[in-house]
Amino acid sequence: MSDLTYSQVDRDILRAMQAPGRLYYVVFFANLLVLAWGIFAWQYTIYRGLGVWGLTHPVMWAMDITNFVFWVGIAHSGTLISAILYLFRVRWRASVYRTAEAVTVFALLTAGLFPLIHLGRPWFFYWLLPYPQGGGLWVNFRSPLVWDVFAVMTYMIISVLFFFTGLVPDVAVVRNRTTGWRHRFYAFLAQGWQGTDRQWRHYKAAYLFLAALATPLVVSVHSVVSWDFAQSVVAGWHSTIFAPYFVAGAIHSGLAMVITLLIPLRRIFRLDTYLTQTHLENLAKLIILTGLIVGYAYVVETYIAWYSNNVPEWQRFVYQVTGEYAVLFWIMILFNSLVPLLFFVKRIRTSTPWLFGISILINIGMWCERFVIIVTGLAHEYDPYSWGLFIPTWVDISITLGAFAWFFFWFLLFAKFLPVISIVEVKEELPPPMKSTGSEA
Amino acid sequence: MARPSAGLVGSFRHLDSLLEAISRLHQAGYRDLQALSPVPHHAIDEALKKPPSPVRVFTLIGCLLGAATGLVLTIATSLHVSLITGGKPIVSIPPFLIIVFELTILFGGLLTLGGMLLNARLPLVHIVPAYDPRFSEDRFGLWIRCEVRDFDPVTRLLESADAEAVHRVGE
Amino acid sequence: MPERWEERWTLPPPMDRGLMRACIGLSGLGAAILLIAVLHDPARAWQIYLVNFLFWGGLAQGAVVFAAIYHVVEARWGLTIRRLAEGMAAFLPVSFLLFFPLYPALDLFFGRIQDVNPLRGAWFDPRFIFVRGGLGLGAMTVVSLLFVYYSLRPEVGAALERGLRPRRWLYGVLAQGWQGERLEIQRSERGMDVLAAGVLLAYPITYTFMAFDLIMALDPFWYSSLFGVYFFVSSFYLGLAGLTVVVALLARRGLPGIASRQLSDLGKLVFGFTLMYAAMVWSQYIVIWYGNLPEETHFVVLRLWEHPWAPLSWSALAAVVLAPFVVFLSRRAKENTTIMLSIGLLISAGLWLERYVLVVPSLWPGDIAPLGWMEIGVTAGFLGAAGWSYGFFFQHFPLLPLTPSVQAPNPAGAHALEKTSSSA
Amino acid sequence: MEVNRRDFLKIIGIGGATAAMAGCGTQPPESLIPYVVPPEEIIPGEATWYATVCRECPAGCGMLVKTMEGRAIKVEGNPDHPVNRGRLCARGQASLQGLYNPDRIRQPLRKGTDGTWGPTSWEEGEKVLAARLAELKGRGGRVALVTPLVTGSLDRLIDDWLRAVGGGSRLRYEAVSHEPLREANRLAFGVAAVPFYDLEQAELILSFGADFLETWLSPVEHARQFGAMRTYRDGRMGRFAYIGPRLSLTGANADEWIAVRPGTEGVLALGMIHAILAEGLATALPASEEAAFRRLVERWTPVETAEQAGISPDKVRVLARAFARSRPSLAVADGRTSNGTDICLAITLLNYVAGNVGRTVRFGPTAAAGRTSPYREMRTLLQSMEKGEVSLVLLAGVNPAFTLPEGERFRKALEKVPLVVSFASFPDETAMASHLILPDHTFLEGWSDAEPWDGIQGLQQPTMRPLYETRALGDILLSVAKQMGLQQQLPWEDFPAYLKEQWKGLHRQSGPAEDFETFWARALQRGGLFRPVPSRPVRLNPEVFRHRFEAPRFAGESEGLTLIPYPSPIFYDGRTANRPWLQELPDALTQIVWDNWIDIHPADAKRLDVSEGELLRVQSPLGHVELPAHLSGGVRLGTAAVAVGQGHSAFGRYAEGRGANPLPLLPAEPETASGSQPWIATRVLVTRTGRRHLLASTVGSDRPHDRGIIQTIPLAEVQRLRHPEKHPHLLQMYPEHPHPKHRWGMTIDLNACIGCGACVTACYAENNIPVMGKVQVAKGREMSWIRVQRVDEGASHHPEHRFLPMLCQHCDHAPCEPVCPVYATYHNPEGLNVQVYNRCVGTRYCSNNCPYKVRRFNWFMAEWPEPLHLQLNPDVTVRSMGVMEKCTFCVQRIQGGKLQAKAEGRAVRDGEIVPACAQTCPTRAIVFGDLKDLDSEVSQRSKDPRRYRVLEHLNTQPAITYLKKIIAGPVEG
Repeated sequence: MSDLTYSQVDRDILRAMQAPGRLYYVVFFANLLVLAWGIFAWQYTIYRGLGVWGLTHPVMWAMDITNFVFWVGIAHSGTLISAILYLFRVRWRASVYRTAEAVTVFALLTAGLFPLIHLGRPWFFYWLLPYPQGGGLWVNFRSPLVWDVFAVMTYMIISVLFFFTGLVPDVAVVRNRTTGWRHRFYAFLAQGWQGTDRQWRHYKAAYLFLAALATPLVVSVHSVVSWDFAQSVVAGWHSTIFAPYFVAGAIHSGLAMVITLLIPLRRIFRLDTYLTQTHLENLAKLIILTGLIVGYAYVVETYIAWYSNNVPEWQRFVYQVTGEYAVLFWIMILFNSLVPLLFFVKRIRTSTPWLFGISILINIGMWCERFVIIVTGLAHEYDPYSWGLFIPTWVDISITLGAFAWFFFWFLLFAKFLPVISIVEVKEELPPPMKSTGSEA
Repeated sequence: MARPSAGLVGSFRHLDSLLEAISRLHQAGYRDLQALSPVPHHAIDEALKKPPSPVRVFTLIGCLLGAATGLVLTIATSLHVSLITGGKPIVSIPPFLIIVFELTILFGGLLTLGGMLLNARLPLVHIVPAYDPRFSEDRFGLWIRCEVRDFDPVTRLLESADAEAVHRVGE
Repeated sequence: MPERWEERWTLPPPMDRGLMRACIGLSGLGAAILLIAVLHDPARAWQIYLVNFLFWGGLAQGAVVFAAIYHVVEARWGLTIRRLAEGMAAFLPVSFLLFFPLYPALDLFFGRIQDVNPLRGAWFDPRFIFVRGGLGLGAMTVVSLLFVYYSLRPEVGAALERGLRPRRWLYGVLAQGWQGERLEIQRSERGMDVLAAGVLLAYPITYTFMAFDLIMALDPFWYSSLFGVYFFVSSFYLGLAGLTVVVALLARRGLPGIASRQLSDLGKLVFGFTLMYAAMVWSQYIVIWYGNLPEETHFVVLRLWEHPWAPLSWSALAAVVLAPFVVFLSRRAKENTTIMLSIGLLISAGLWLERYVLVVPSLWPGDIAPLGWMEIGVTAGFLGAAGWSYGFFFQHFPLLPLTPSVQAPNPAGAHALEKTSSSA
Repeated sequence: MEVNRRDFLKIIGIGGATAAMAGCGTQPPESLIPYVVPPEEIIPGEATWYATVCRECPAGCGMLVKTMEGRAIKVEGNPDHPVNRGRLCARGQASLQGLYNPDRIRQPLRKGTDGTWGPTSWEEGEKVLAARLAELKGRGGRVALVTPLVTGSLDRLIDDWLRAVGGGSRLRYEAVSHEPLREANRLAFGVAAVPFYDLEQAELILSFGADFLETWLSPVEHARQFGAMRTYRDGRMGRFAYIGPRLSLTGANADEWIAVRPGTEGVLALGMIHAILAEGLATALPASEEAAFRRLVERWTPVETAEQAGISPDKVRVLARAFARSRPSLAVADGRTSNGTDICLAITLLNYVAGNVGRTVRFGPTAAAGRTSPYREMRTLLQSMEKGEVSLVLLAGVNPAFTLPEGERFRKALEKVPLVVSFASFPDETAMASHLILPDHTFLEGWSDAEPWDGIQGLQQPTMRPLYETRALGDILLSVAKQMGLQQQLPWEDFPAYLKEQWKGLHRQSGPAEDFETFWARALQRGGLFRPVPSRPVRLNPEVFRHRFEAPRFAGESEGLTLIPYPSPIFYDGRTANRPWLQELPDALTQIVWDNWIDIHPADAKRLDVSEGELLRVQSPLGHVELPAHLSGGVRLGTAAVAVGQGHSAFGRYAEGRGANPLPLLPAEPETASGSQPWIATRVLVTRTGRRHLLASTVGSDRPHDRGIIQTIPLAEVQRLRHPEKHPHLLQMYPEHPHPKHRWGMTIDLNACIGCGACVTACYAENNIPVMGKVQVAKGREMSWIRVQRVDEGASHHPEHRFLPMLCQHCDHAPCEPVCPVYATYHNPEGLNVQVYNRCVGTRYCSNNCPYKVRRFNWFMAEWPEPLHLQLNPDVTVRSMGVMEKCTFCVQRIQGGKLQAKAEGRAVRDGEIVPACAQTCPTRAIVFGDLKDLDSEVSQRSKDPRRYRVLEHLNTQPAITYLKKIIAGPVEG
C-alpha cells in the first residue's frame, strides 16, 4: 500500500462511484420490494392494532424491541472504529472507518424507527419528546424510555455530524471531478473546501474533539438501551452487568456487520489494495475480544442466577436454557461466544469465506441474544399464573425484514454516491512526497 | 496596512519544497502566506507558525452549556409536573444525570462543529482564486498576497524552492 | 533512549539499600502487629488483613496486566514504563503466599452465607474456597511471572555473555539454554505474545471470582452481577495508579525514556480508567437505585448513607473519581510530575479505602469504623512487603527492556505516532 | 332448522333500529318506585336504583338495578333481601347481558308454512292463540303449558288462566331439580318438601355431591353461610368434607375430598349411621328408634361400606365419629343417580341420627325448589305429544329441546302438535321448534314476584321500559283471555293489576298497620316482603325402616367410564350460555373459557392413550358426542365428568356451536322413586378421534413454583401467629411518601374466597371491560381487571385447589409507574395507581414491569354489538385501541362516595365506598376501605396476623393485604 501515489488513491477510490452495473440495479429494486412489503405490514399494524403481532400478556415486547436493540448495537462498531480507534491512534482504521461510520448512521436510521413502530398509538409519538405539553405536562425524566430518546437522538446527531465532517475533504475531491447536478451536489456537501492550512487546522481539531465526545457517548448509548431492561424488576432483566455486557455485545454485532459488508464491497469495487486482508484480520481480532466479553457475561449471569438464591431468577434461567426458546439460546451461545473463538486460528481469520460466514453467524446470534433476553424474561415472570408465550406472526416477520431492507436501501445509495474509503486519511497514511527522500506523489 | 487583493500562487510537487518556500518567504519578510494541501500536515502548521486551534474552547463551553441545560430541564420540569411515580422522589437526581450526560455530549458536539465552521470560515460560497483542483489531489500550493511590485522577487523565491509553477491571481 | 545496552546497568536502581531495609523492617513490624491483633481481636485483625491482601495483590497484578496489554497492542510509547510495571510482578509470589494465612478466618467470613442458604453451603465451605482460591491465584501468579521472565530473559543472557552482574545463581537459572541475543529476542517476543494473552485471559476470571468469593459473599444476601468486572477494572486502575507513582518519582530523578510525552500518555490512560471505573460504579448504582429491591439496596445504602461508613465511602469516591477527573482535564497537569505523583497517591489511597468499605461493613457489627493501630500496623506490613519485593526486582534487573528491539518497525509508524501526538 | 335461524338473524337485524331508539333515554313508567328516594324525574348523569328479583335461577336472590338515563347499567344484590344479603353470583351479574343480548327476539314471530320465520303483530299472534284455545275449549286436556319453576302471583295466574281457558296439563319444569330430596323427606318425615339447611350453624358439613356453592338450591345464600361458618374464631373454624366421585368447585373448598364410587354416597351415609350407633354416639336418638336403625343399617358395617364406596373402613369410622361429635353437624345431599332418592334418604337419616333435624335441617322455611314437576311428567307429555293427544303446547322460559335427554325426540314430537306457542326471549332450540313466538320481557323489564322460600316474597319491578316489542307473559295470558271473553273469570286488565291484587292479600295477612299504598311502596323499595317462618317439628315416619336401599344402575358397558354430567356453575342448565361475560369467565377449576370438555383422570387417560386437548368420541348406548379431553385428578378413577350448559345448536351467536351437550347420552328412564331425571346414569366408551381441539385457558402454569404467591397456614399454627416477620434488612434508596387524606386499600381473605368468579363478572359489568373471544384469550389477551388465580398444590392424582383474586395492587412503590415516559400512570395522593388512558401512548413498559401482571393492553378496537353498548357505564371511559388499562379500585365509585360525603358535609363513612368486586363477593372475602382510618374494617383486617403481601420481597408495598388460607387438613374423629 505504501507504494501508492496520491493521485492513484483518488482514481482507485473514485472508481467505485462510476455508474452502477446491472447487478446493482437488480439488488437495489429487489431490496426496494422487501422494503415496500415491510411498510405495508407496518401500516396494517397501525390500522388494525398491535393485536396483529404475536405480542401478548405477559410478553408485551418481542421482535419490535429486539430489532431496536439489534440495530442500535450494529451502529456501535462504526463509532468504535472511527472514534475510539482514532483516539488510540490505530493506523489501520483509515481504510475501513468510512464504511463503518456509514453503517452507524444507517443502522441508527433503522433503529430509530422501532420506538415509533412499537407504540400502541404511534400517532402520538411526539409526546415522548421534551416540550411543554397540554396541561403543563412534560415527559417523565425518570423513565428509561425517555433516556433512550435522548441517548439515541444525541447519538444520531453526533454520528451524522461526524460522518459528514469526515466527508468534507473527500467530497471536495469528488466535486473537482464531477459536472452538472452531481457537481452541485458535491459542491454543496464540500461546503467550499480547499484544504487551506487554516481549514485543516480547525478541521483536525474539531475532528479530534468530536471523536473524544463520541467515545463516551457510544458507551452511554448502549448502556442506556440496556437499562431499558436492567432498570425493571423483571427477573433476568434486572442485572447490573447489563450496561457493559450490552455495549460489548453491540460492538460484537457491529463488527460482524462491518465485515459482512466490507467483504462484498472490497470484492465488487476491487479495493483489495486498500481493504487488505490485515484490515479484516484486525477486525476479526477485535471480534475475538468482544466475543470473549460477551461469553464472560453469559457465564457470570448464569453464576449469579445460581448464586443469588433467588427463585424466579434461577427458574427463569432454567427456562431460558430448556424452555420453548431454548434453541435460540443455544444458537446465541454457539454463534456469539464459541464460533468467534475460531478466529484464534490465523488460517481462519485470514480466509475471506470463513470471515464472511462467521460474521453472518454472529449477526444471527446477536439478534437471537436480544430476543432471548427480552422474551424469556417476560414469558416467565413472577406470577406463574400469567406465564405466556410469544409466537411471531407474519406481520412481526415482515416488519423485521423491512427494517433490513431499509438499512440496505441507504447503504446501497451510499456505496454509489460517496467515497466508501476515506481518500484523505489513506493519503495521510502514505509517506508524504519528499524531495529529500525522493518519495513521489 | 490594507491587505493586498492580488497575489501569487506557487504549486509544489513535494512537501519539503513547500516548507522550504515558506521558510524562505518568512525570512524575506512575507507574512501573509496560506498553504493549500491535499492532506493536513503538522509540519506545515509549524512552518507557518500558526497558533493552535481555539475549537477546544467551543467544545468546553458546549459541554458546560449542555450540562447546565440538562440539570435545569430535568429538575424544573419534574418540580413543575410534580407527580410521584414508583415512590421515587420528585427530584430523582440519578436518572436526571443520564439526561445531563447526553445533553453535555450533544451540545459539546454541536458547538465543536460550530467552532470549526466559524474558525475555518466555512461554508465558503466562492472558491478562492488561488485554489487549483490539484491541491486536493497531489500538489501543495502556497498563496502569497503581495503588492504587484513584489511579484518578481517572490516568484524568484518560489522557483528557487523549486515550485512547479507560479500563477498570478486576483488582478 | 540509550541504544547500547551496557548503559542499561549503569542506571541506579529505583530503591537504595536504606529504603530496602526500611521496607523489610516495616513488613516485619506488620507481621508482629498482625500476630498480636489476631490474639487480641481476630475478627478485626482478619478483616483488615483481607482488605490489604486484596489491595496490594490487586496493585501488583494490575500493573503486570498493564504490561501484558502494552505488549499485546504493540504499543511503543513507553518501554521503560512497561518494565517498571513488570517489576511489580515481584510481589505476586509474596501475595500468593499471603493468601494462605487467611484460612483460619474463612469460617469467620462465610459462616453467615452458609446459614442463609445451605444449598450454597458446599460452595462456601472454607476448604473449597481455600482450594479454588489457591489454584486460581497460583495459576495467575505463575502465568504473570512467566510473562515477565520472557521479557527479562534476553538481557539476563546478554548480561551473562558480557559477564556483567555478579548474581550468577539467579541469572544462571533464568538464562537456561541461552541461544544468543538475536534469537533470544525473537523467542522472548513470541513467548511474551502467548503469555500476555494468558495473563489477559486468566486475570478477569481469577479476579471475578476473587470479587465474588472474598467480597460479595461476605454479605450473604447481596449480589451484583457486575461486581466481578468492577473489581478487576478497579484493580487494574489501582495498578495504573501505583505505576503512575513510580513513574512520576523516577521521572523526577530524570530516568531516560520517560519524557513529558510518556507522562501525558500515562496520564491519559489513567484518565480513561477514571471514567471506566466511574462507569462501573455507576452501572451498578443506577440499576440498584432504580430497582430499590431490599436485597440489593441494603448493601449500597449501608455504605453510602449509613453511619459510620458514609464519610469513608464518599471520600474514597472523591479521591478515586472526582480528583483525577477534574485534574486530568487539563493537558499540562498530565506532564507535571508533582501533580502526577500526588494524583497517583490519591487514587491509591482512595482505592485502599474503597477496599476497606467494601469488606469491613459486611463483617463489622460495631457502629464505629475500626481504624486504629491494628489497621495501620497490618497495612504498613503489606506496604513493606510490597516495597522490598519491588526493590528486590530492580536490584537485579535493568530498568530498560531489550525486547522488543527498540527501533520502531517502520517509519510510517513513528510518523503516525508523531502526527497524532501533535494533534492531541 | 339452519335456514330458519339465518332468517331469524335477518329479522333481528330489522329490529335493530327500534332497539337503538329504545335505548336512548327512555323514561321508566311513573309507577316504578326506586330503591332510594324517588326522583321527580330522571336526572342525567345520576343513577336511580330499583329493587327487584334475580330470575336467572330459581334461588330468587334480591337485586338492585342501577339505571342511568333510563337504562339498566349494573345489577347488585339487595342488602335487605334475606336470601343473598346484597351479594350476587356471576350469573346474576351477567343478567344484564340477557336484557341487552343482541340475539334477543325483538317482536312476535310466526313460522310460515314453508318453515321460515316472519314477523307478525301482537294482535295477530294473540288472535291465533286465542282462536286455537277457543276451538279446543271444552275438548279438555289437549293443552299443555310448560313453565320453569314459577312462584308467587304469576304462578297462580297461570293456574287460574289455564283453568279458565278450559284446563290442560301444567308443568313446572326445571332441569336442575331436587325431586329426590323432596321424596326422601316425604319418606322420612311424611313432608314432601325441601327443608332449610342452615350451613352457618354447622360445625361440620358433609356434602354428599351437593354443590351448594354453585348450583344446589340457593348458591349465593349458601356461599354466604359457608363463608360465615368457615370464619376462623379462637382456634377453631367450621370443617367441611366433600364426598363424591367428582371434585366440584364446592369440593375444592372442602378440607377433604372423599372420592367415593358414583351412587354410593348413600351407602357411606348408612355406613356412618352404623358406625355412630356401634360407637354409641347417637345420644339424641330414642332407644326404640335406635334399635330400628341398627336393624336398618346392619348390613353396612364399615368394612362392607368401604368395600362398596371404594374407600378405607377407617375413613367411614372417622367421618362417623366426627359427624356425631360435632354439634351441630350437617349433611347435605344431591341425588343425581338412579338411586338418588335412596341417597337423599340415607343422608336425611344420617342427619336425623346425629340430631341435626330441627337444628341445621329445618322444615320452615321450606324451599320453592320442592314444588317442581318431576321430570317423569315431561316424559308423559312427550309421549302424549307423540301419540297426537296434544293440540296446543305453550312453552314459557323453558328449553326442553336442550335440557331433556331426549331433546331431539321432544323437538320431533312438537312437530306432531298442531300449534306450539313459545314465549321465549331468545331463539333457543325449543323456540325454534315452535310455530309462534310471543316474546316475553326479560325479568328486568317486567312485573312479577318470587317466593324462593315460604315467607320470602321478593317483588320484581321493571327497571326500564322494554327494549323491544315484547310483552309480559302475564299480560299476554290476560289479553288472550279477554279476547276469549273470559272477563268474569279473569277481570284484571293487566298483570300488574293482578299482582297488586295478590299483594293486597299479603297486606291483609301482615295486619293493616299501614294502608296498602304505603305497604306497597315500602315493599317496592325494600324489594319485597320478608317474614320469619316458624320451623315445624317433624317426626320420623316408622315406614322408613322398611325402606329397601338400592344400588345405582348404569347403562352402558361395564368397562366404560361412568359419565358425570353436572350443571355448570356458570351456565346453570344452559340458560345463561348466551352471555359473553359468562363465556369469557374462566371455569374456576380449569380456567378454560368459551368451551366445554370432558374431565378424564390422568391414569385413565394414560390407559386410553389420551392427551390434553385431544378431541374424544364419547359413546353411550344412546348416542355419542365429541368433546376435547381435559386431564384432571378431580374425577375418581373410572369416571369422566362433563359440564351441562354448552353445546347449543341454537341460542344466538355467543352460545352456538361451543362444545357439546352431554345430556343426550343419558338414558331417559326417570328415577322410580321421585320421578326425577338421573344424570349420573350411564357409562361411556371414550375413543380417540386423533383430532385436536384448542382449549383456551387463562392460566400459564397452575403450579406454585415456590413463588409464595398463594400462602397458606395450618389451622393449628394460626393461634401461634404473631405479626409476620419484617424484611430482614429493609434499607431503601429513598424515603416513603405520605398520603395526606386517604389511602385506599383492600384486604382479601383467602380463607373466605371460594373462587366463584362473581367479582370478575361484576368488574366486567362496572368497568366496561370488553370481551375478547376464545381465540384472543387463547393468546393470553383477556382483558379482565381482576382474575381469580387458581393454583393446584396437590398431587397430580389428588388436586388441592387454592384461589387468589389478583388485581392491581396499587403499590406505593409501583414498578409500573416510573418507567412510563409520559406520566400516563402515577401514584395519586390517595394511594391509587392511576392510569390516564388518553395520555397513554402504549409503550407497554408498565405491563412488562408489573410483577403482578394485572395490566391489560387494548390490542384492538373493542366492540359491543348493539344493543350491548347500552349497558356501558357512563361513569367509566371506554378505552381505545393501543392504550393500557387496569383495575382502578372503581375510582368512579370513590369519587361518587367522596362527593356524596362532601355534599352532606361529613367525612366518608367506612364501607360506603365499595368497588364492584368487593360489593358482590358472596363470602365477603374482599374488603375495601381507607387505611388512614384506623377503625375501618380494612385497617382492622390488614392487622390480622395471617396477613401477607404478594411478592413482598420486591418491596412494591401493595395496598392490598391478603390473609393466608387456613389449611385444616382431613376431618378427624
